[in-house]
This record gives sequence, structure tokens and C-alpha cells, in this order.
Amino acid sequence: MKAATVLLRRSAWKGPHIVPLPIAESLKSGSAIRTNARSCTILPQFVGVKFQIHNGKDYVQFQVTDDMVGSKLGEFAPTRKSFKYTQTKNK
Amino acid sequence: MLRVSNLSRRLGVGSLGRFVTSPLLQKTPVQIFRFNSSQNKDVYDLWIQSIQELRKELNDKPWIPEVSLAPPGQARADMRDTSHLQWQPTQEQLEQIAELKSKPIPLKNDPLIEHCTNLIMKDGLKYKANQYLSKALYLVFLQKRKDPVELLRGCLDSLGPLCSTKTMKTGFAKNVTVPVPLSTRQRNRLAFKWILEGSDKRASKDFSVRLAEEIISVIDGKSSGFEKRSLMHKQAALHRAYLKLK
Amino acid sequence: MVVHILGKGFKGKTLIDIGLSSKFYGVGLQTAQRLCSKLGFYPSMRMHQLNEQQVMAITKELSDLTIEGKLRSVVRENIQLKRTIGSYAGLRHAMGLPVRGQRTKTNAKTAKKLNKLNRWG
Amino acid sequence: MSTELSLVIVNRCIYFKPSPLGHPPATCLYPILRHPPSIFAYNYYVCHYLSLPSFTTSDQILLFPYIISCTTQYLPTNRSYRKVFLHSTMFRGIRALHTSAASLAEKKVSLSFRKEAKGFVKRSKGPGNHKNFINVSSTTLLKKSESHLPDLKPQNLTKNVVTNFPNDSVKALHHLGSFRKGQFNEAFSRPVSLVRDATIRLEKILQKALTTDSTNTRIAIIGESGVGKTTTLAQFQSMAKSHKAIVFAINNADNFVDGSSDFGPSALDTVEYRQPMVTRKLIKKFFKANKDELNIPLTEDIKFATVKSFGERKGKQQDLAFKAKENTLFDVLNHAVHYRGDLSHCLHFTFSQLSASNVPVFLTVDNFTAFTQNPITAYRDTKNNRIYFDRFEIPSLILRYIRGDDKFNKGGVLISSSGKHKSNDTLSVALGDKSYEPYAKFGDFDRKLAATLQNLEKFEVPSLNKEEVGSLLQYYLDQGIIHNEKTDEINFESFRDNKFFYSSGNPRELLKSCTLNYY
Repeated sequence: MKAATVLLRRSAWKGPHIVPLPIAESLKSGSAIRTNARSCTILPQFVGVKFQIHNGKDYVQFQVTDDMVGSKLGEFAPTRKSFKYTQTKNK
Repeated sequence: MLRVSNLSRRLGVGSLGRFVTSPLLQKTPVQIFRFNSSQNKDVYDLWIQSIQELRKELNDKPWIPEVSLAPPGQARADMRDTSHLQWQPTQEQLEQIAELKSKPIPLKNDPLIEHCTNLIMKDGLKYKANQYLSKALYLVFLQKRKDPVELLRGCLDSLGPLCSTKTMKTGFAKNVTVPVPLSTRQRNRLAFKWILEGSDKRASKDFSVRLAEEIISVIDGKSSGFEKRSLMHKQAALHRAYLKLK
Repeated sequence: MVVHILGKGFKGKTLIDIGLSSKFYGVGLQTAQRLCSKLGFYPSMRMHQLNEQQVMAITKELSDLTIEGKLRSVVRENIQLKRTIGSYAGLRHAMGLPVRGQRTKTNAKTAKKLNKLNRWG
Repeated sequence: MSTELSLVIVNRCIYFKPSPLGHPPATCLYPILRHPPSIFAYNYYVCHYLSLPSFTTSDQILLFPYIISCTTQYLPTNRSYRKVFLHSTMFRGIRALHTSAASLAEKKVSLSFRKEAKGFVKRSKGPGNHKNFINVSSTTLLKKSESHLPDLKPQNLTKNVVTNFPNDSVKALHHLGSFRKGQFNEAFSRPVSLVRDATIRLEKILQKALTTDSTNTRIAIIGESGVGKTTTLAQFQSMAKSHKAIVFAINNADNFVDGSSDFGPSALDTVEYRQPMVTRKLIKKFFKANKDELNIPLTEDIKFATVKSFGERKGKQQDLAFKAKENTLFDVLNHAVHYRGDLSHCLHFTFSQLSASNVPVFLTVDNFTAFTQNPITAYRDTKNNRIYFDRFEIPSLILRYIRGDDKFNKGGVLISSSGKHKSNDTLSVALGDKSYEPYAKFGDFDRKLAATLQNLEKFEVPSLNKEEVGSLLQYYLDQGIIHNEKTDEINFESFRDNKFFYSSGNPRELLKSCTLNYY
């Protein structure tokens, strides 16, 4: 990934977009954090924490790994379902 | 505009462009580089004053042609002044006018050149077409050292077919091909189109060069257009039986 | 006359910077120009004017850059990483659809052609 | 038609309604100026086209001089506007009233368009593909006219006389590249020039320069595009050659800045970069053009080192030294033109020898505005930064002579501006035409360069006056290059006046209107 694309996304002086989340508690207890803050940036401190992120309907659960740092939480909870045609039998 | 020039005259300024030259600045170049603004205070005062005057004048008063269009050096122009109408031309001048009136106004352009230009022209770019033709004719002149317009005229005259064939409906049975004579304009058109076709086959990137080469080859009698001409003549001769002579 | 640099043939009359930028994936006009300046070529120098040492020098400079296969593998790795962490961008690459929110009802031709996990272009 | 004309008539004066450009739109003048055979025809046309009932005949007769004065007054001073103006529909060929007696019939509308025309198609391949108009007209073997003109001799210059460049100098001028493509030289048997006021002024400068050192003669020839700066410079070179002076001519300063030739680090301490290809070309030209005057005994030694060359010639060239007092500059340059190695030391040596000698030497630089318009060249250093032009050997050498750091014992430095370059303030401020603008950007004004160019003396080449246009036209008529007029019927004076007005005294426009003007 080019450094420039990361840098150009957001002004450096603003810092990453973060939402207050109970990270420390979750790390202790091992429970998942349920949140609607899809636009929160994943920080290095989040690694190992379980999240349940709202995708508009349900809460999608995943655990943060090293590679996810820098992405947003919402990137890992797809909001759209692909259309599948199913033949109805009882017509 | 005139007002502005008045202003510039007052300042002793040549032009009111981006670089304003004031008399104080117009010294040796060495002094220009050691430019000191405090010396020119009065000039700037005059400048600002003039600007203010001008602005006031433009804003306060309505547009009055007599004042605004006054000749340089005059405050007003008397629009009703008719004194100049008293002027009478001399006998000599009157004669000259009478003589000129009998003369027709000349045609703007040579009709042949006009025709050829139109044949070259594409998308209405007439000036461009004429530039091409002019350049080609200049090259022809350089090669032949004769009046190129006359050479071109000769070219078209020698290349233009005398007659063509035309398909006529007889009303019954089959159609017949009838030879028809061509007018000068038609002949010129066909001849110049053949010249253009010939020039398209030449290599140069520059159309004027291609055209010049082709015109020269026609002058030398080498152009492929002559074959087309004889073919057309042959065709006409073949169908001479259908010629209608009243 | 054809000049060969890193296995690619260039017409002799081609300008060096333009030739390099047109044939190598990952070398744009700016990079090519910088390379030419570094090696002391003059702006309108053409391929046929290069001698053997200069061709070698260009080769050396180019091999230090991330271009062609190297650059392609880097791009592939990045896509693969996105896929493995399960991000949306990776998903879209796998589906062969536009990644950055473009429309898919129509168009999206380039994405359908190029967006793959094993992207080549 | 009358609505289109924005003329206002007050007190027998015509004023054009000022347009934003500061000059009347060309279309205003179009109907009036299209056929200007004489004053009375003008009035006839004014009457015809303006259809202003309030005018009496007398008014119409009076109109003409005012139109002329107004038009010239409002001819835009800005060069690009002026060009647009001159090339606009107004500036077309004219057919005098006497030449064609066609009827007053309405003009027929032509309906024949050549839709399938391939005339404008861009051609890509094929032999002869490279031939374009300017090359074909100036390089092919063309039939030449014959003419016997007086030679341009500095001893007897008569104004308004069309002259040949004399036999002894014309060859040298060809070597120096003083005659250019696009000068319409091909139309005549050999390059010709008109002796103008500027020529005579230059001749006086030349006379003075033959005895004084070059710091007293540092001239900048300026003038608008097509006015004859290059030709004037060629006249100067020719006259200098007639005086057995040495001429070092740089006929296109663009060659040093546009990145078209190679460059490399210089071996000299004073400058950073050398340009081997142009140096070699310059030395060759210089040697060929000045062979006869180069018998100058050397004051220093010079050595040409062995050059390692490819193939069979390996190591054949030995170290060769030319010794002071024994050899002449001719020997050195005669060797140099065949020498395969770097010649920049030879160039500097030549200049130092020329400076030391007592033979008059003239350094002329044409298209000098290449430096002023673009002081930062297209070349880039190893860090990819563009290089300022005086870091190259030859431009810095020119600047040294302009500045007076180096000088010839006798002779001078002449530079000439070029009409094709974008004008900026550097030269005009240096010559005192414009005031110094402290906030000008570097692109508009190069302060450092302007300070150097202050040493130059302005020499302006003006437009032709009516008499000069007349004598040129007479020559063109004698040569038979004008075809859009029936020459035997011409009323020469009105013809001359028309051409003078249309070309506004610009020789290039005049020639164009005579040669490339078939309507």
C-alpha cells in the first residue's frame, strides 16, 4: 500500500477517527464489544479484541488481527447480501 | 478610452499597461534598480488624484457622446456642427468620380481561383483552403518561373474533358447513355478534381506540396488525369450514335 | 535500429524518457525523466544514441526500481492481504466488482476485466 | 452592414467605438478596406456599404484619410493582437480597380463542396513524407530568376537600393547560417537586401567598431517580428566581412537552451557544463566562414590529446601541440575540425586568441531572446533540477563579452532578438524601454540577466517607410514574383500605398502578400 494514499485520506493533525470503546474491559473479560460505530479506525490496541459490528440488520462478529490495523471496523461487516434466486415449490 | 489616454498624458505616461512608466522612473537603468519610492510621492499623489477624478467623472455623469467622444485636445464635440458640409470638391475630383462611376467594381477574386479553392475546401475552412492553394501556386511559380495562375488555367484547359456521358431514360426498354458537352465550369471542376485525386496519391505530409507536385506533373503532361480524360472521351465517342442533334 | 533494454525492444528514433515510460509497468514519465537526468542524458536524446555502457546503466537503474513483475506481485500481495483479513475491498476483488463504491448496474467494465485476486494489470 | 460598423463620426473625424481589445474589430474595416484602389473608390465604397444617407459626396471624399489615420492609430501595439489583426480577413490580397473589368453582377453562391476531400488528412508514411512547404520551397533545386543588382558595399551605401550580398561575403554568410528558411530567398536569384536607414546606421557603428575595443560596441538589435532584424544582422556581417573582419556568428541561440543537443560536465573551472555537439558545429562554421582572416600567430600553446577511437583507428591520433609564434590560429582550427575529441578547450582558446589579436572580431548572436524568455534551460542536472543557461560554456562566454569581462581589441558584440519568442520584460527593462517591476515573477523578468544586459545599446529596426516599400515592390515587379496584379496596368503609386498600408511596413508581411496571395 502506498503511504500517500493513507496520508491523503485525512489530515494528519486530526489524528485517526476514534470512538470511545471499552477496549480494556473487553481484553480482560474476553467479551465482544457490540457497537454501531462502523467508521472507527482500528488501532494497534484493538488487536485481539472481539467486535460485533452492526451491518444494518445484525451484528457481525470478528476478532481483530494485526493486519486489520488502520482499516475501519465497518470494512469487516458487509452490509449487502448478494441476490440469489430460489425456486419456490409451493405455488 | 479617450479619458484614459487623457489621464496618461497628464502623467506623461506612454501606455497604461501593466508596467507604468513615470518620467521619474525613466532614467538610466542603473537607477531603476536603486528604485526609491519616497522620491516619487508626488507622482503617486497625482496618479491617485487622477484615478479619483476619472472614477468620479465616470460614475457621476451619464454617457454623453459629445463629451466622451471628443477628439483629443477638445473638451466637447459639437455634433450639430455642419460647417464642414459646405466643402465643395474641385472640378478635377468631380471628374475623377464621374470616371470611376462608369467603371464597374472589380470582382473580388479571380473566379477560377475561387472555384478551385471551393473544391479544396472542407468543412467550410475557406481561408485554410486558400492558403494551401496559394502555397501550391507559389511552389509552381518557383519551379516554372511563370505566372502560376495562368499555368493553372492552362492545366485545367488541357486536362478538362470536352464531353461527358449521361444516362437518359428512354421511357421504354433500356436506358441509353448519351454524350453531352460540358460547360467550362464543369470541365474545370472535373479537371481540378482529377488533380486533387492525383495529389492524394503523393507522399508528402503537406497538402500544398502534394498539390504543387501534381499541378507540375499536369503541366509536364505526366499526370494520370489525362488517361481519365481520354477514357471519358472514348466513352462519349462510343455512344455517339445516341447523340441528339436537333 | 532496435535497442533492447531488459528484454524490451525500442525503436531507435524514440525519445528515451518517453520510450521507457511507455514500455515498463511502473515507470511513468516523471520516473523516466528523473532516470535520464541522473544518467546525464539530454532531453531530446534518442534510443539509437545510447552506447552499451549507457544501456547497462539504464538496466541497473531500472533493476533497482520496483517495476514490472515485482510491482505486480506487490499489488497481488496487497489484494491477497485484504482478502485474508476479510475486508470489504478484498471481497469486492474476489467478486470482480468495483472496490470504491462505483455503480454496478451498468458500466463497471474495467473492474470486471481487471479486479481479480490474481490481478495482472 | 451599417449596424455592424461601430464608427462614430464627429467633426469630420471618424472614431471607432473602442472595443475591449483597444482596437476596432477587423470586421468594421472589412467592407471599406477590401477594395482600396484610390481615395475615390474608397468613398464610392463607403457610400455603397455604409448607406448612411446623411453623407454628402464631399463627406465621403473626406472620409478616406481619416479612416487611414484612425486605423493606424488603433492598430494594436501588442504583437499578438497585431498579428491577429493583420491576418484577419482585412489583410487579404487586393485587386486594383484597373485590373479586372468584370461586371457588377451579384456574386454567385458556389454549391460545390468537395466532401470526400482528402486534402487535410494527416499522412503518416511513405517516401517523401517529410517534405513540407518550407523545406521544399527553400531546399529543392528551383529555377532561379536572373538579376543584376549592385553589391552591398560599405563604401557606397545608397538608401532605398536593393542590393546583392557581394560574392566575397555571401559564401561566408551561407556557412554562418545567416540566411534562413522562410525568408523567401528562393524567390530571387540569390539573397538580396534593401539598404535602409538601419543599414547605414549600422555601417557607422561598424566603422567605429573597427578601431575601438568591443566594450564600446555592444548592440542589441530589436524590432517587431518580421521587420528584418536577421537580415540587418546579415548585412552587418557582410559589411564586416568586406572589411576583412572576423565574424563569429551564432545564428540560433535556441540551440543552447532547448535541450536538442548533448551536454556533459565541463573540464573548465569557470563553468559547469559543456555542449560538445554545438561547440563542434560552431567551430566548423566559424572556420569555414573565416578561413582567409585566420592567419593570426598564436600567443599561447595548445595541445590536442590523443583520442581513443573505436575499431581500426585505435590510437592512431597522437598528441598534437601547436606552439606560440610558430603556428597560426588557422592551423589550430584546421586540425580542430577533424579532431574527434572534446573541442571546448579549443573554443575557449580561439576566443582568447581572438581577444589578444588586433584583427577586428565581431560576435553576433541571433535569436538571443531564447536566453531571456527561457533562462532556465530544458537541460536537467543529475538531481533532476533544471539548469540555468549561464552554467553552460557558450552562453556564459557570450555573457562575458556582453558584460565586458572579456573583450576584443577591435570589434564588437551584436545580439538580435527574435520575433518568435514570447516576449518578457528582461530585455526591455535592460534596454530602458520599460520600468523595473519589483514584483515581477522570475518568468517575466530575470533580474540578474537584466543587470548584465544593461551594457547593451539599443538598436531598433523600424518598419519600412513608403519609399522603401516602393523600391522593394519595384524590385519584386521586375523579378516578376507578383501575380495577383496585372503588372502592366498597375498604377504603381496606389499599388504601393495599398501594400504599404496592408503590410504596415513589415517586410515579411509585404513579401507574403506578394508571393503567397492568390485570390
